[in-house]
Amino acid sequence: MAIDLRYTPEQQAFRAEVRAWMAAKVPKEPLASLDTAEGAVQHRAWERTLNEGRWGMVTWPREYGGRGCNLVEWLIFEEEYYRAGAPGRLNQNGIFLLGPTLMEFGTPEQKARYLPPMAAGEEVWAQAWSEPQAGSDLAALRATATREGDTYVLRGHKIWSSRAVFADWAFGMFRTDPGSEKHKGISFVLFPLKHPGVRVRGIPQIDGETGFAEIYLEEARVPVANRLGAEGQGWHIAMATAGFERGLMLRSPARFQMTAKRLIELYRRHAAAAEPGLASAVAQAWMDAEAYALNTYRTATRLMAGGSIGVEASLNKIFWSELDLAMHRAAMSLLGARAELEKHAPDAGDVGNWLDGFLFSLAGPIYAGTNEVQRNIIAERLLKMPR
Amino acid sequence: MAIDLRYTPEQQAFRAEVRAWMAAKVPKEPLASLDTAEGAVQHRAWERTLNEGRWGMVTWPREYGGRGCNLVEWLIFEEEYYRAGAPGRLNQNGIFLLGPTLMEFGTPEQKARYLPPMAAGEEVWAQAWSEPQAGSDLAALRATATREGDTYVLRGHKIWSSRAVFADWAFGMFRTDPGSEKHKGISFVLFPLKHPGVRVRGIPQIDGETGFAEIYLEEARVPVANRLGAEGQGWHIAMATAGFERGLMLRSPARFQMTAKRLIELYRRHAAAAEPGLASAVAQAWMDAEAYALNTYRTATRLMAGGSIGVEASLNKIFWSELDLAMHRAAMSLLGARAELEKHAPDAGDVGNWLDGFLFSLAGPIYAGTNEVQRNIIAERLLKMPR
Amino acid sequence: MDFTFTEEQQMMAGAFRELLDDLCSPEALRAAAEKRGDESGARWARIAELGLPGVLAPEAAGGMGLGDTDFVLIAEEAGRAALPEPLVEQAGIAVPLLAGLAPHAPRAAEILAQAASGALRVAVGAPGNPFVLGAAQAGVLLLADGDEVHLVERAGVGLVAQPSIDTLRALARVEWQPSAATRLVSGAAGRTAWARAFERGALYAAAQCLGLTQRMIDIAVAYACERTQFGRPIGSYQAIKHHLATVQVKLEFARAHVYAAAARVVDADQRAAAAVSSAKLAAGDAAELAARTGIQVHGAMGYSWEVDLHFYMKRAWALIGSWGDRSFHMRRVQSLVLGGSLPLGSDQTFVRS
Amino acid sequence: MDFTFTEEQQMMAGAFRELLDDLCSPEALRAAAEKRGDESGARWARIAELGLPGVLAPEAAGGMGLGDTDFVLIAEEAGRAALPEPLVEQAGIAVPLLAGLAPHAPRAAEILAQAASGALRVAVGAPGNPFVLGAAQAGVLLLADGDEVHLVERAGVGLVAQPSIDTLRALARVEWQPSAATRLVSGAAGRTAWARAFERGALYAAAQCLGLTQRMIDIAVAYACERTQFGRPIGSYQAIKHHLATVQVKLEFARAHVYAAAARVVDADQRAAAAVSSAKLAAGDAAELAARTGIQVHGAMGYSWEVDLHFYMKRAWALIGSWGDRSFHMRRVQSLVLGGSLPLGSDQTFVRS
Repeated sequence: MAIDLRYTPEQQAFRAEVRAWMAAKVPKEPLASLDTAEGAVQHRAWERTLNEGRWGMVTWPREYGGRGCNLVEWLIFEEEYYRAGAPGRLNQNGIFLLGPTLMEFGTPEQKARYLPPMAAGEEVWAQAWSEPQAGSDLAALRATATREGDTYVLRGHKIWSSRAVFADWAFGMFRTDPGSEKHKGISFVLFPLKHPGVRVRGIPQIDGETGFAEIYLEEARVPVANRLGAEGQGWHIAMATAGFERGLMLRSPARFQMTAKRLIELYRRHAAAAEPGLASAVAQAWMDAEAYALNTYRTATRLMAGGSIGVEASLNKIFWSELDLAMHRAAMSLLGARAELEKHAPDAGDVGNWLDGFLFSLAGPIYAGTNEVQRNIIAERLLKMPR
Repeated sequence: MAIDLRYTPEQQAFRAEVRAWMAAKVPKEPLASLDTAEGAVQHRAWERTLNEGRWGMVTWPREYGGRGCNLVEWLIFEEEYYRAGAPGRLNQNGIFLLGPTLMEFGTPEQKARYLPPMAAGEEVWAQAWSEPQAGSDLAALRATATREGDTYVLRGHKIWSSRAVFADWAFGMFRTDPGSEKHKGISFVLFPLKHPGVRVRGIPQIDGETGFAEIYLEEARVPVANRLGAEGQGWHIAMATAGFERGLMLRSPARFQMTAKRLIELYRRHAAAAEPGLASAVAQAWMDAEAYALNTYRTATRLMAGGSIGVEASLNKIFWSELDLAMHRAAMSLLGARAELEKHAPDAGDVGNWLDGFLFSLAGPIYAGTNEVQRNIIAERLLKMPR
Repeated sequence: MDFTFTEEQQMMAGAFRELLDDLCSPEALRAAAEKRGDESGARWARIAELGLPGVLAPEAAGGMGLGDTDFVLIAEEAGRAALPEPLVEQAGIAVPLLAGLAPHAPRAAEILAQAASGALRVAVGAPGNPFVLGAAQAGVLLLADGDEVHLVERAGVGLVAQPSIDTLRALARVEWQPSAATRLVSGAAGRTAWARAFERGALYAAAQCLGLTQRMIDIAVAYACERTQFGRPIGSYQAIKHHLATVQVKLEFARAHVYAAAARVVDADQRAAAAVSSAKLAAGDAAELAARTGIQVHGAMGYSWEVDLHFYMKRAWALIGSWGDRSFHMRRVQSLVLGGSLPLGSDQTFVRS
Repeated sequence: MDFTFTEEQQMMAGAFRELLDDLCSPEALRAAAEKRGDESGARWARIAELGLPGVLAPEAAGGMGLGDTDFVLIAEEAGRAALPEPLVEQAGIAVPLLAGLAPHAPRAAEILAQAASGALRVAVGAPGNPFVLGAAQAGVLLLADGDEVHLVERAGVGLVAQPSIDTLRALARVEWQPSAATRLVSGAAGRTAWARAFERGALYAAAQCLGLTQRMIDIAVAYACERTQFGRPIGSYQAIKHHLATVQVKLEFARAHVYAAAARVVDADQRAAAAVSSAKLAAGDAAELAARTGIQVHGAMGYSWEVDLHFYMKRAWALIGSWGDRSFHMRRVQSLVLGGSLPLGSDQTFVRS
């Protein structure tokens, strides 16, 4: 039997180490939302604390602030992180998206420059993917980077930049070849947000927060050295980043298993009044969260044995986004008349963060490539159906 | 208050009349399947009995064998028909599809020739819509009707002709203009099935019966008078027929309300072992069957007040086909280990016709225009979305 | 047997719709949301001018003397507009509650005309709802103490505001002391009054969900026709079309339930209960799907406060949990239908006791 | 921690797949269906030559001495081929049941080697299944009388055939008399033996559903790429693509459950029960959706006996109801997970007692 679903003694020891550290360091009170000014400060402080324990990004090499952990150790770390109720990661655009991209496409200088402060949470990153006329259709982008000697002059309008309001840096795609169309002539450029010619405007959200922003680039000048990869290679790099976004790291199974556990606890409190279908919905949520965890371990150990990740990323994306939505819909049903209350309402009862989570889960099928696009990818690349 | 959901005394009397007649005449034992030779004979006899009571097609004018009933009376008739467990209608392609089409497009001679024996069940009709390369895309049809004086010579290959194995006549579309493409140059022609040059071959089905057939037309000669409407008007007429197919008459609400009632009885027998979600699925089925009935009365009384039916037909088609599928899936779940048994198995228990119904319900989203096509129609015609 | 609305009914609803297009523009809603529940007296006055608070009041009390199948279209329009003021609760629940009690309770009779004209704002705290809508803005409140119906001045109660995600809804828990002086009726009369009020509450929440669903479809369709991706309007893609068509199907059949429930809510029998629960579930499910689909169609844009969609989504979520949540109504249907107390069969659909 | 199959495991499954492509061609299945359960001795002999009946038998009994994570891929291939012969039931259930009893029951030990070589056909009538598969073709039957396990000669029982819609499955109710002479074990030993047999039955039914799902997807994709409508292959339409992609997602995550359940079915504890039920539900649901989607994609063609799809659909429906139907497994998960007996949390997923 090659399949052996047991942790090694080393893995068990690693779990114990993470658990002990988290028990000692995780703030006892929840931090303010990381999409508020107050919350951003608190979360930066937490990232510093994490980095002091060298837990900023455990899978990275030690030279960049990591621990060189393998994927199973990463999964264990995440399980303990969620188990401890530790804060959300302010810098997730950096550590989960740009980090792996830099690791693959960056020069040694770029890695040394950007990765350590990223792991340490000293430089917080935003993504600058979408433009008003380029959403799912990223190839329609219009923002330009005009070369003048060793400088790029950035012009354009980026939108739906998550976290940009409180971030330091952003990464995005720009046309470096002005006559180019679609996927060609695009380069991948890093730029600071507090910089002449860069203006960030928060987008008021339906929950009143500003997790998204627009970025206006009006002749912002950055060194050519800020380009990742070759000129014109931007699309290729961005697709790799999007793969990381959908792939293994962004949504660790522990997150959904924790939601499933909370949902079961909620169900138990409301079981007497719940319509019977909810019992099945909640049990299904638990099974699906387990399936996502099992499948992630399956992929992780396959990758550790030298495999590579492809269309699985699209399968994962659809599965976790629909699971997350289903869990939050069930929670809203269980909360009944209180589901509409904001969490600070006097009679909010056990509403907690369920409403915030529900709003966020509605976006699951949209971001990181809409589920419609993912289904096209599965049909065309895995099932080989005609375009 | 204009909305008044009460039957008039006349409508109540009509119901009583139907109920009394059905109680006296409906066969006590179920007939053999109408897709078998034995069943076809039995069902023809039943159609004769129905016609003796002048119940063949109650909404038709008396001169064609009907009673001139309005739509509410038709709904009442159908409710009592299903309540009595009366046999399926062997001639449904005639009475529900071709009948209304003849009424709208036929000459007085054609109506007088075809409608009375249709109502009487003396001439049983099959449809000949599809061809091997023309399914949802009917406009791709290739069968031809070549005019020679007062005669059409029919050539081609029709498929998925429901009921054709045991029918007398068929109606279908043929290209009368050999150089035409798509919707143009098509005519609507009636032809006998027991006729030189017409060969019918039953298609073995997955349940072992032959509800479908192929029709090979090898220089079959019919009079030009068999054409319905003008030459080249076939597409227009066929679209009207398809509207009747999806519209009010083919699937009367009583049918689904009867299935919902049987499902509830099945549920009650299996409730102790059923997973809780099935209680909600069964209750939902009852509500949806009621919704379909209510909505049909809504449409019927609107039509009686002079309205017309349009995209509602597509909404109806999607709703009843999904309802029927949901009910039969729930029944299969309730039957558990016995769901796979054929109804004549010694230990079939209460399997009854559920498995047959389940197979048939799987086709619901396909025939009478696939639900995908119906959704396109709703989006484009009702919601005015771009093609 | 007639299941069509009259021309007059459609005209009245049409006139209200035109008024609401004016009164509840996105700008007006945005302004109201910032005041969080401090509703516009001007908007209420314009609505009262149309006589709408008194649709269900007898003509003798200055009302229109109409029935639930008249008001159901009004409630639908209020939903479609995400009207901030609780017209539906006043006209659809409080006024018929007062009208029903008036013969037995002089104080109910006294205020009925004022309630029907809209001069007096009446909030309702019915059994089954933990919070009261519009209590802060009301002149009087109708409150439940067990089966009893009490009429209490606004000044005589304490309010604990309960912020809703729908910032156009002013919800509160009411702290008060019942007394003989506040009691209108008790016992069976009170129980029946509250039961009818609850059924109307659920019915009109369902009617609002119809309007909300239609509005969310309309917004999503407009966006899908305008927004282009990969060189085509996104509304030309089959996936988007099919999602929206699916919502439209749900809406159409929810309408049948809601209008039928309106025609029988007065019966207050088991079959009316099944009809109202079916209506609430069908319309709520349609609205829930419309909200989800609306967000999907809009993409990230759906999260922006600048896009109007959120007003209607939030109202839908709020109404789905009010006047009996999904579990309450589903369990009630199950108890009636699976439990065996309701006779089954197609000849039973229109039976009335 | 390793969740990958070895090259040897994949090679054995691959060899079996190649054999089945030959033995279970559509023509072969059509021929078998006409004989309705009179299986081909020739096909069984070819499979036995590969040693597959003995995968789970100890090497001392002439078996391969392998485990459930080896056999799970074999069961998947049997499903993919809609194999008419009950190899999965013999090799996956009967043989490990006999092997487990052999130390305590000399008669079990006696026939184990014959069962493992395939020379003797063994059918299993386990608690929870009303019928026995392949009883008519078996030499002996393992039957339950309460907790007791009995071994009975085919000649010693009466069979009442129960025609299944899957004409490749020969089902029967078995009429028989238990006696001291037929009893292998009783009491706790019997209970444990049957519990393990039932879990393996459910696990391997789930594994077959994986194979069936993959096959139905493959058939539908092939048809969608070939069939044209409105001038394009129907597989180029978004609606068709998205339907099939949705099935593929369900399949992928069902695999995770089934393979994990294979690794822990031997534990026979609460967590194994939850794993097996999750696997059975996930794989059954995937197969059910694949069948429905397959029919939708094929249109009327899916109803034709000439199209192969129906063999796999029918097998899927049969397996979904066998070894615990959907209700049984869902209720078991609810009892474990909602009822509170199973500790929850991501650190519990791989815990073994």
